[in-house]
Amino acid sequence: MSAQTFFIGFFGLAAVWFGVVVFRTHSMVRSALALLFSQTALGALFLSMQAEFLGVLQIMMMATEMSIMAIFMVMFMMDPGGLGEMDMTHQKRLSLAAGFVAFAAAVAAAVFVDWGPVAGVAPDAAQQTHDLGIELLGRSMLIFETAGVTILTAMIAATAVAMPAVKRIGNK
Amino acid sequence: MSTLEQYGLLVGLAMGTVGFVLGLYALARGLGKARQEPGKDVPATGGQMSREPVWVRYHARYYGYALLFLAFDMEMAFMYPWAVVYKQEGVVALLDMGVFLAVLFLGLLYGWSQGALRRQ
Amino acid sequence: MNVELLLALVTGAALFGVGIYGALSQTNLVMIMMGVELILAAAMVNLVAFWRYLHPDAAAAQMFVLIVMTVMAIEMAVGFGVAIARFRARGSVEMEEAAELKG
Amino acid sequence: MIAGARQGKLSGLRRLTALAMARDLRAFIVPGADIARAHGLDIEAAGMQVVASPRHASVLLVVGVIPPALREAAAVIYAQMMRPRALFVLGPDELDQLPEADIREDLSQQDLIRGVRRLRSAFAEGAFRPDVADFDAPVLHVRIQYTCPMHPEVVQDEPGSCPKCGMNLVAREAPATAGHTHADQPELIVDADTHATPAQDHAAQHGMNHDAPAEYTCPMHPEVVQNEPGSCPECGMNLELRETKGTKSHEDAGISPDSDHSSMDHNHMDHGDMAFMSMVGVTKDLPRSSDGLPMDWIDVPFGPFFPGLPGGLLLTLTLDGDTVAGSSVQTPGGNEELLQHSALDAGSFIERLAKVEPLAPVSYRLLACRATENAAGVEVPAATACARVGALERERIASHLGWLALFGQQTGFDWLQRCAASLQLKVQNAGIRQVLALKPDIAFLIKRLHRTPLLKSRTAGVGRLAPNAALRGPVARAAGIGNDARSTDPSYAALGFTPVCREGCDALARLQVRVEEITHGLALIVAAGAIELPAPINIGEASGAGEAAVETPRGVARLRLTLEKGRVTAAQLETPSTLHLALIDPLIKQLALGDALLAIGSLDLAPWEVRQ
Amino acid sequence: MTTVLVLLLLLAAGTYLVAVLEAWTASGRFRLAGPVVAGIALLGREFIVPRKPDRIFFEVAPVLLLLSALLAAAVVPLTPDLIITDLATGALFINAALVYVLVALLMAGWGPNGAYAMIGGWRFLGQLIAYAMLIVMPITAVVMRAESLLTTRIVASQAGLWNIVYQPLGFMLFFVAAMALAFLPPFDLPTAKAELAGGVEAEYSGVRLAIFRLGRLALIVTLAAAAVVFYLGGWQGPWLPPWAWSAIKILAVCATMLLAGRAMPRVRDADLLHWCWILGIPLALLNIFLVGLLVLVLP
Repeated sequence: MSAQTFFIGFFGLAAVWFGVVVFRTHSMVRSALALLFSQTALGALFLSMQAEFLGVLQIMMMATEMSIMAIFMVMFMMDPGGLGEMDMTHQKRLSLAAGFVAFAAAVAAAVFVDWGPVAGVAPDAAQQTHDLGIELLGRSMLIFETAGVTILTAMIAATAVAMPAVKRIGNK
Repeated sequence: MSTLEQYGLLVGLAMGTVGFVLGLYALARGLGKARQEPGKDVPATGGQMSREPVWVRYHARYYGYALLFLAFDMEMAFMYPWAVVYKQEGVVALLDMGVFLAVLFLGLLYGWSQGALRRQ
Repeated sequence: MNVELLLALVTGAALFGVGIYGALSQTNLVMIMMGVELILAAAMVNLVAFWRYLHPDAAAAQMFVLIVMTVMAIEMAVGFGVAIARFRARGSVEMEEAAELKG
Repeated sequence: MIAGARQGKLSGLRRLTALAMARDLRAFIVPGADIARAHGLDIEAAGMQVVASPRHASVLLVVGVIPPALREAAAVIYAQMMRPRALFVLGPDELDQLPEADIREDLSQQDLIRGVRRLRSAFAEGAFRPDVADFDAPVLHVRIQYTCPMHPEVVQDEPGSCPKCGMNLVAREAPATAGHTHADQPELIVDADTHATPAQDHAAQHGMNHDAPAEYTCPMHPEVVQNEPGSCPECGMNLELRETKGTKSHEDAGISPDSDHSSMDHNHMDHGDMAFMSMVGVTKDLPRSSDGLPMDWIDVPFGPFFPGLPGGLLLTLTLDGDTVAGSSVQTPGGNEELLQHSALDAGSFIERLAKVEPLAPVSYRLLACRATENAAGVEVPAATACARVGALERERIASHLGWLALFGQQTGFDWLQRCAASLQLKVQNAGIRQVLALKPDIAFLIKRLHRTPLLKSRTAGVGRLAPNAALRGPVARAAGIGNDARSTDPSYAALGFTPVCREGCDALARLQVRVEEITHGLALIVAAGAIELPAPINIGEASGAGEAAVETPRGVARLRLTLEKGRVTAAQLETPSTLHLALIDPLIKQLALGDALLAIGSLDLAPWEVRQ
Repeated sequence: MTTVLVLLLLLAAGTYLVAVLEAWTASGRFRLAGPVVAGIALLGREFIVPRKPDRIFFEVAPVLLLLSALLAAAVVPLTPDLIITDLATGALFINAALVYVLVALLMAGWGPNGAYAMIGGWRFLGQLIAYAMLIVMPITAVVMRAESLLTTRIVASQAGLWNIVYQPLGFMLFFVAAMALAFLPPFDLPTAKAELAGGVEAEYSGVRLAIFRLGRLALIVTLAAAAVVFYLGGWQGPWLPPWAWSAIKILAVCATMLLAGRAMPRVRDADLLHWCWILGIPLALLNIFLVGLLVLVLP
């Protein structure tokens, strides 16, 4: 077993384990940070697969986003410290079954589909970033600009929904 | 050094740091155990024994910024690869990113106009 | 069959399963979003694995990962926006209670 | 040897750490750095570093007399310090809850330095020792109760599950003795209502009836509440039914003024029959923040020994996030008993009153002197009166510099803190020559203060107080009220005194007034030409009633007393801080934590002079 | 391997000097032995966990703080060869590692179950929302000029003209953001002494506090080193050997960072957020635009 295989397995396992912790812990902050570390482990997994730019980006972006998730968890969850150990799930059995079926189906697909020949080497890390840049400004330019518009829509939607009516500003 | 070796080095550095810290803890622990005394482990709050629950729903007043930040932050993902090839692509890149950022900036302006960019 | 590709895909599958479980079993909007995040993360793992082991020269695959990441961020922004609005209006982000109150 | 040593034999590495600890002394000052400075102590010059948290301290430095109300708090601080810890007491020792002091010295800089030297050798030799006893005090003990996080009315002594919702009960600590709960102590202000929120103003405009059992509200505009169904006047949506429980509706500012408003206690709800934990139920009756979100509030103590506030101020803030939603203030009760001794002769009465307030001893000494002189009908020679003005102004300069140091500490403005503190120590006991020699330094401080970036934006608008009759001293003058006992004082009139006035009403204006008064004080000292501590004049066996007012650095203090045959039989003292204490709650409501502390600091409170 | 050890030793030395500097700016006394004495003293003191804590958070936070500072330092070159690992995404990796400072502080804030610490932790999250954009956007502008994320290339790209001259606006934004990241005064909101009695640090004691402070100091050195690499031409300079230039510049930046905050009052968290978003982000975008024009116009 090569070191690369080991690290892919290790970080994959870490990501899944943290993912499970998200729904197992009672403390909301722990839950959010478990998701954070799950994503960080995924970033490390990307690095193990030599997707350097994506890996580092994942490690960076998800840390901020999930930390912000933590503050929203603390704002809106009933018992953020998890001291009451209350159960906040429903239809547990159904969900477990659904999760398991999804997992099994995906694994089956992974195992039984013929993925064809596997490429041996990945491009150099600096080359990847460069290629991605060229892709961004070339073929995928429209996708990229669409993403911009989508982000704009999200920003507008989020503020429009979340903020109290504007006219209050004058009163403050 | 191959990229994988580089990552290995970083992992090694991390483990070394953790080892260093654990060693220091062990050393400090070797000097004696902390004595359990009444009141010692209560969080220090200016001389009053504070027995109130602290882990409650916390009101972060900056959530307006946080919402915008979540979306606006994504622009970084596109900007780094863009910056790397900027010189090579020239004016096209400038215009391209200019449009993208202008679109995002509109979102910021909208947020500002709706009062998201202030302490709630 | 490449072991590393398989490992990555199984990781993706497991995250997908956990995400489905979370999204279905949680009663709370914010927790449901965490499940969705995990599902999206699973998609990213698969994408990266396909890029690395099937099409390492296709930068479009990496681009796709960026888009999924963007979707995650957007989902969070809008989700939390809705959560704030719900909480302001009803004092709760529990999904079941939202249903109860509708009646 | 120190009582708070760590257990173990002093050998090898332990000896090394003990030596390091002896060189690296970190002190937590009780009651506070302001008191230490007022006593002329320079802790850092003596070789100790001042820390903000008892966790980081190795020395508990007790300065001066600690009133009984604060001794428990001192014990708590001591208990929360990490071993090895030493107790270093300066001055008379009446610390019933604390162990025997490891080092005791008198209250002076030389004694402090000597004490530090002794402390160092005590640490080097006794930081570890084989036999160590636990520190214990009644205040530290707690009783464990179990309560449901969602139903605070469920309290029992055994763990178990909540009979209402089935959740596991959570251990909660309650005081073991009933002696010192919140509610048993006299409180000046207890207030946690939300009348400032826009939601409530809105509701009031709509003229709704709070006693209605059912309310209809708009899902998008929670401020729209009415008794009958209909559509929202703001967006036209259909209103939805919302259950309320009579007067417990949150719009009604109806949190009864009980002091025990812990976050969880807000929700007195009756959803016991619900199998599902209802978050709606939990948050329904919570007071809303200004942005309409029903959040949990916590009570956080900020005192009596908090680094950013005057020492001895027992402040508890109710925090909504990091915003202040309410507050409660208590004081150590001052050195009340000093006034209550019957029939003191005038000389000892004056000495006593001079000790009432460690932060302004000269003013109170002068006040007592004048009151006795008035009662006895004695005239003071003009030269003495003039020299007394010198002393009073010197104290004012020192006190304002001390306030600047506290202000610097509060705002994290390190240079100001350091500079003002050292100037205060120099001015405090200086003779007229030395004061005049310090003039350029003070002028430089003020000049630099005017040029400091961010200072204006940090203080402007913070702690705005409408001009009202309760304001005294610099706080009043910063609100445009020329309320100054010096204006009517003939000895001041001779020196050409005019009060400083500003219109800002906020922390910035208070800062400016104090800075200006420092300059004015220097000019007055120059005009007075002498500094002389007020000394009691022999009044013989005189009888009568007298009254005097002195403009202390914090405002007018008044003293009425009755003399019978040269003895003071009755005395009544009115102090500025007593009035200012009641201003705190409205002043800081809805301010961010940092601003709230700054606003409290800008009042320049002296908890010691407060009478209840 | 030797490079790694040499760099770690240099980092330790830098951290030590910064500790001396910090004590000097804080107390006005220059004591070369001060940090060692303080460190050993902390080692000999008790360290406890507060009651009902989130134990994992409480234990992990100081280590994570130190770790993120060290990992960020791993991609910062002192000379062309003196670098632990010259990662192809170096400029991005620094950001990625430093984000975990926030995670560490959140953990330190939530972990001890104390009010001051918790408020401090959440305050720092607000601070991140303010400074995060101002640290990544100026770096993007630097990358635009260097055409690479490699830190060594970034230094090489400044051979003719340092970035501090080329994009002064970016340097100013980065410098302010770096100070906010290292929660140095006037941005010391999470540890404010007089507002939160130490904030996130308040419940740490003994050796844990020592690790926490060590991590904080290493963070300052790392940020100064990053500022040197991005804006001050790294190891470049006449007469002296490259490592000497790096060392001098890093210490100078550290000293500036430590001194700058002593002369002004602490910034309000609301103001910081407001200024960063209303003023800082438009300026950062302007900086990117200006650099974009310069890159196209200049050869």
